[in-house]
Amino acid sequence: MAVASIAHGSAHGDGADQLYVETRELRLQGFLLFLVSDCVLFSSFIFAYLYLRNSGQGWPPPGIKRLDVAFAAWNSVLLFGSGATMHYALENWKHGNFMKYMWMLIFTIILGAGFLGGQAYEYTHLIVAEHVSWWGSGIFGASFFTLTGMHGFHVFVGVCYLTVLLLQSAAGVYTGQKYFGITAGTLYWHFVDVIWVVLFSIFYLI
Amino acid sequence: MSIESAQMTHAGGIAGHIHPEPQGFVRRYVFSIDHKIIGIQYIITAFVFFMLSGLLAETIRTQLLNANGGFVSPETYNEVYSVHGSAMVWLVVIPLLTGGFGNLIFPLQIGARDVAFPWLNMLSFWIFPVAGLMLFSSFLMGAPTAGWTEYPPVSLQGSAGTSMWAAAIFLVGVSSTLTGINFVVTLVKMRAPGMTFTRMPLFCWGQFATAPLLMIATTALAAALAALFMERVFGVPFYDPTKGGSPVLWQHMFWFYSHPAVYIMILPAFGIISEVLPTFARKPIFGYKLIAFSSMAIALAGFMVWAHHMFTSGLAPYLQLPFMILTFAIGIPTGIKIFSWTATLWGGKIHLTSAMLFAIGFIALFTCGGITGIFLAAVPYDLDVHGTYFVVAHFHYVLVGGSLMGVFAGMYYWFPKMSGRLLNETLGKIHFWLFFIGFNGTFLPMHWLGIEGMPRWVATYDPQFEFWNRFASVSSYVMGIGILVFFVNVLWSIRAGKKSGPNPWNGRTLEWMIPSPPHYYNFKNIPTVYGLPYDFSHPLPYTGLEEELTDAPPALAAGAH
Amino acid sequence: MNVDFAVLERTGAVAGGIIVGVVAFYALYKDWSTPGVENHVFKLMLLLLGFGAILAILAGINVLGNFPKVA
Amino acid sequence: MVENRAQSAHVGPGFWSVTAVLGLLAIASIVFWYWFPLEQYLPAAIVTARQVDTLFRFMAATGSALYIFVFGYLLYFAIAFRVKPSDPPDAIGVQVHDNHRLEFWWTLIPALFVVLLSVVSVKIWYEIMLEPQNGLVVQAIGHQFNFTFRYPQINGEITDEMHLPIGVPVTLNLTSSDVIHSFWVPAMRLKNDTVPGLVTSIRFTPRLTGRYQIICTQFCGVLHAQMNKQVLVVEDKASFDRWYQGWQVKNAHVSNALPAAGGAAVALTGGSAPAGQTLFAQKCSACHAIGPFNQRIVGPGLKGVLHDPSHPDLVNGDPATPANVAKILQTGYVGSLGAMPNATTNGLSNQDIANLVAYLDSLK
Repeated sequence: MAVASIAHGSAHGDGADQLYVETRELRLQGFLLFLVSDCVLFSSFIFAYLYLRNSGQGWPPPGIKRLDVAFAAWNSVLLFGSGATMHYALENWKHGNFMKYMWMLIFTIILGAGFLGGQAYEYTHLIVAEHVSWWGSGIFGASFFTLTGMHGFHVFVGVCYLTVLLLQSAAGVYTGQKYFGITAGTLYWHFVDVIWVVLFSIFYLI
Repeated sequence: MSIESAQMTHAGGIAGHIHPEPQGFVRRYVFSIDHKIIGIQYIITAFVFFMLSGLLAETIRTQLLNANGGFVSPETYNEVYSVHGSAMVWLVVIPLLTGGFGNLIFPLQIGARDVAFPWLNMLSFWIFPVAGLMLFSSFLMGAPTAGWTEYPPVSLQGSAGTSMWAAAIFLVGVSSTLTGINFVVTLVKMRAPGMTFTRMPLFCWGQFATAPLLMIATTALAAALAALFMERVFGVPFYDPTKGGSPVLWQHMFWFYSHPAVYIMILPAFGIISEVLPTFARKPIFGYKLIAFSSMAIALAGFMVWAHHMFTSGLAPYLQLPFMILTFAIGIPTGIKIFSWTATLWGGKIHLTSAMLFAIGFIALFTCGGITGIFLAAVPYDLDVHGTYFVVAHFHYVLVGGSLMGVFAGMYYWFPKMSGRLLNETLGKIHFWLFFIGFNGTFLPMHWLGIEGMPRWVATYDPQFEFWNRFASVSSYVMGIGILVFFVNVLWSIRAGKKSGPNPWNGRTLEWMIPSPPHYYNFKNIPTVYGLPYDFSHPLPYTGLEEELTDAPPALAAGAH
Repeated sequence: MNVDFAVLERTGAVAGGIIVGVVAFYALYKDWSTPGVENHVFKLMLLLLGFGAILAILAGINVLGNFPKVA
Repeated sequence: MVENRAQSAHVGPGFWSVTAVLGLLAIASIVFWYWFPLEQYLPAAIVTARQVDTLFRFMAATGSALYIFVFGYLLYFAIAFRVKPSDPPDAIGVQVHDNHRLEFWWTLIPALFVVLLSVVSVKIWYEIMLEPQNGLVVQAIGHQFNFTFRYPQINGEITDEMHLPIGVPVTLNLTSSDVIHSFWVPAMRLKNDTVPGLVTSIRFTPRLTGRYQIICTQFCGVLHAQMNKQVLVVEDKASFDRWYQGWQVKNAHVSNALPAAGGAAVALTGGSAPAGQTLFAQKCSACHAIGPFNQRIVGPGLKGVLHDPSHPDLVNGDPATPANVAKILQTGYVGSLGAMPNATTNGLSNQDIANLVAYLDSLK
């Protein structure tokens, strides 16, 4: 019961008034529903990719090499690791360990940025060395760059958001009772991670 | 859980939280965060688009007066019907029923002060007119020509407006998704104490079944549109078979949205009808629970039948049968609703007001559209009439005879809640009869035109079909005059209509318990609910409404500022 | 030269995967009985995260994604 | 409950006579749809067209019977139960919430009807799907804005009418050269889309001589409305044979390669397999997979086309040698399932052909 250990007294105490508690419920539910619809967006593109992949041209299509699994595995571990650090950032916040929270958040941002760097490296390699492009490489380029690019954009947004969280936390915007921004950031970051589990398996492992 | 959360609300929470009334014209009526104003904004904007796409419809019918056309060129004709279809679906019917009536009415009916995210609500509204203008401005650069479905590869050949179309519909989709999220949260979390799910008015059930569809299905369409846009603008191959893409992929992605979209367009109309019928028959709705649950069943099943639009598209034959049978099965909950509404009339004290006429007309026309829907679901028969005027007749019966009749019923019923005045009943009845007769004259002949061999999307046609096409065109003018009567009625009644008072129809749902138009805070005190609103022989199932129609100021809770 | 990089990447993937996997499943175990919607979602996410870590390990040791070289 | 039963015994003025009238009307409509001479308006040109008509009659009869009841009761209730001037202003209707017996029946009966309709539809669907496969194979290709037809043993394409002999099963393979069209003959009660990059087929047996309009029912471009000018002619065997031989003679010197492409044999030395692989992805992969022979997209899979002991010959009967593959690449080929464009249409230079052959040769 992590929550109980910091929320002393009733929900009315310490500035977490009834209005905040109820509004937080609404925002939480709204945010989860937003993630659901975002998930549908990814699912649609994943469906498109699998549909095109099975349309009889073989995979990878002629003229295109397999993706580099070793590098992707390493890069994925960076992102998965950032999921774990983010989880502990929220845990530490709930337990009131502010400095540990800040360090975990910083680790998360570094790992997320590292993943983006790895993806940039992979893109460059594909485009420069293997002449694979978004528009000129048939359904491979279309599905790979669209899906991973969309995911990369989500990671980028996440890194920006976590940086804002870091600054806000340093400025004392969040309190022991009112920290929905941190919860939402954690939910979003986990979501981005989990999408990558799916993308990693369908692009690199099958 | 839901009951607990409803009863949890007390003075310190959202229920007691009254925003200060916004000051100034812009904050009040333009960038308003009040759900009622936003609902009215949706309705006005959508009716403007309705007028524009109605003009496009009359252009279509005028072209088809003669077998070899001649009113506009084939290029223009193709643009006209494509924009007509897209605008009617995305800029008229969906915004009217969800953003419009949804925003305006259901927060009042569940006893809430506003929707869950008022700012988000404002955002979703303001995306909508922008997208609408984008869609209509595509005429300037060559509008899309491949119909509202825009099948590639022909849409890949279309002029620049097709990309604009994709962007515009994408934006409407974003607006719908945000609205859907907003409505689901509002309906789940913000019901008044005692307003359990099984005590919600049926209009709320209609919205509750629709909102998840808005949220989920629209996102799938967004993906399809984004891919089309990328293919057209950047040449990224998704659909072009010469580059390895698949044109059938678009059809899957498009119909995975667009079949649920059909239910987005009809479920809220079901809700409106289920409010109007008991009020004017002065008796409880027949089979409340069956109507509510069949809405949910239809919404759920709507995700599993999309391929029935693709029986001729080269779908694997073994896939056709499950889609056919599931589609037939949707007829069962729909039939239950129709029978229940008919039974609601039995033994009533029926007041044949304009709203009631439109509700009864809705049942008559929607049933016809539903039956032809069964025809189209049967694979062997669909292989005959798919892509013909039979399909055009079918979906106009469902969308115009169904959804739009529902919209008009709602307009006559809830106009007092928007303006404080009643619409003129005489003009309303003229509107109904012109519209009803004109509608049937326009779309009934299309059934046999299609069966005998007139395909869709044609600017010219075989001379043997000329008589019935002329008949349809002339009838469509009658329908158009009916709609003009409606617009005149609205414009006249806003200024000079009879004052309605809070409850002109003796309605029993919560929106009638407060003044017309309601205060910006809706309720002075959030009421407590004890039962269904449809028991006419019982006292009203609410407490806490005593001060609503008095001059007493609203009770401000501690949390208010 | 290239081969060295691949070995390095695979080693990193396996080592990192083990750490992340252990952390994810440990966190899942510790949080198992937390109440509330968001905590249920967190648990689901942790489960999938652990699954992802396992995938990364398997890819690192060439069990998954080990395709024959195409000419 | 007692109150309810009393009410249901007293169903309102004229209820049973209205029900009787509606029943008679419903029976009349069923009889009407049973006898309605559909074929007088639209001949049934193929065998299964009559089955589709049967399905239509069944749905129209039940649908209109249902509609008569719904609409009749709606009208009757709206009139019989309207509020009267003598009623007090606060008069309310009969306060009945539901009637489980009624609801049970009006759920069960539509459900049974759905089962029945499914059985009928599936049965007729099977009859359409199980038309014999071994008859005449014809190909229809959609273009903007006409169809062309290919027959076995007739060179080139026929661009005006499509002729079929009566009583002979036909397999019609449909494909498109540009966008999606749909091949519909109303008299056949049958259509299918012609999708570029796909071959779909419909099978049927003509049963009635005559000339029937062929109509495109999928929007295909600005002149879509004009794509209804061609006809399907069903005629007796003798007339068909005359027509068929006429085209054989007329097209004797037309090459099967779309536009005639000539030229000397391509020099195959210096072909680069990697370059060929890239070209294959751009030019060939829409119709050919790199897979075993039976992995068919439009044409067969081409993995090991030059090294496959079970298929020693190419599609035109020549032995599978690099030179003969190059020839097909140069001239194109027309098979029963689709047309492969020649080098000019496909934009292949001689060097490209050499590269492609080198690539195909490298697949083992």
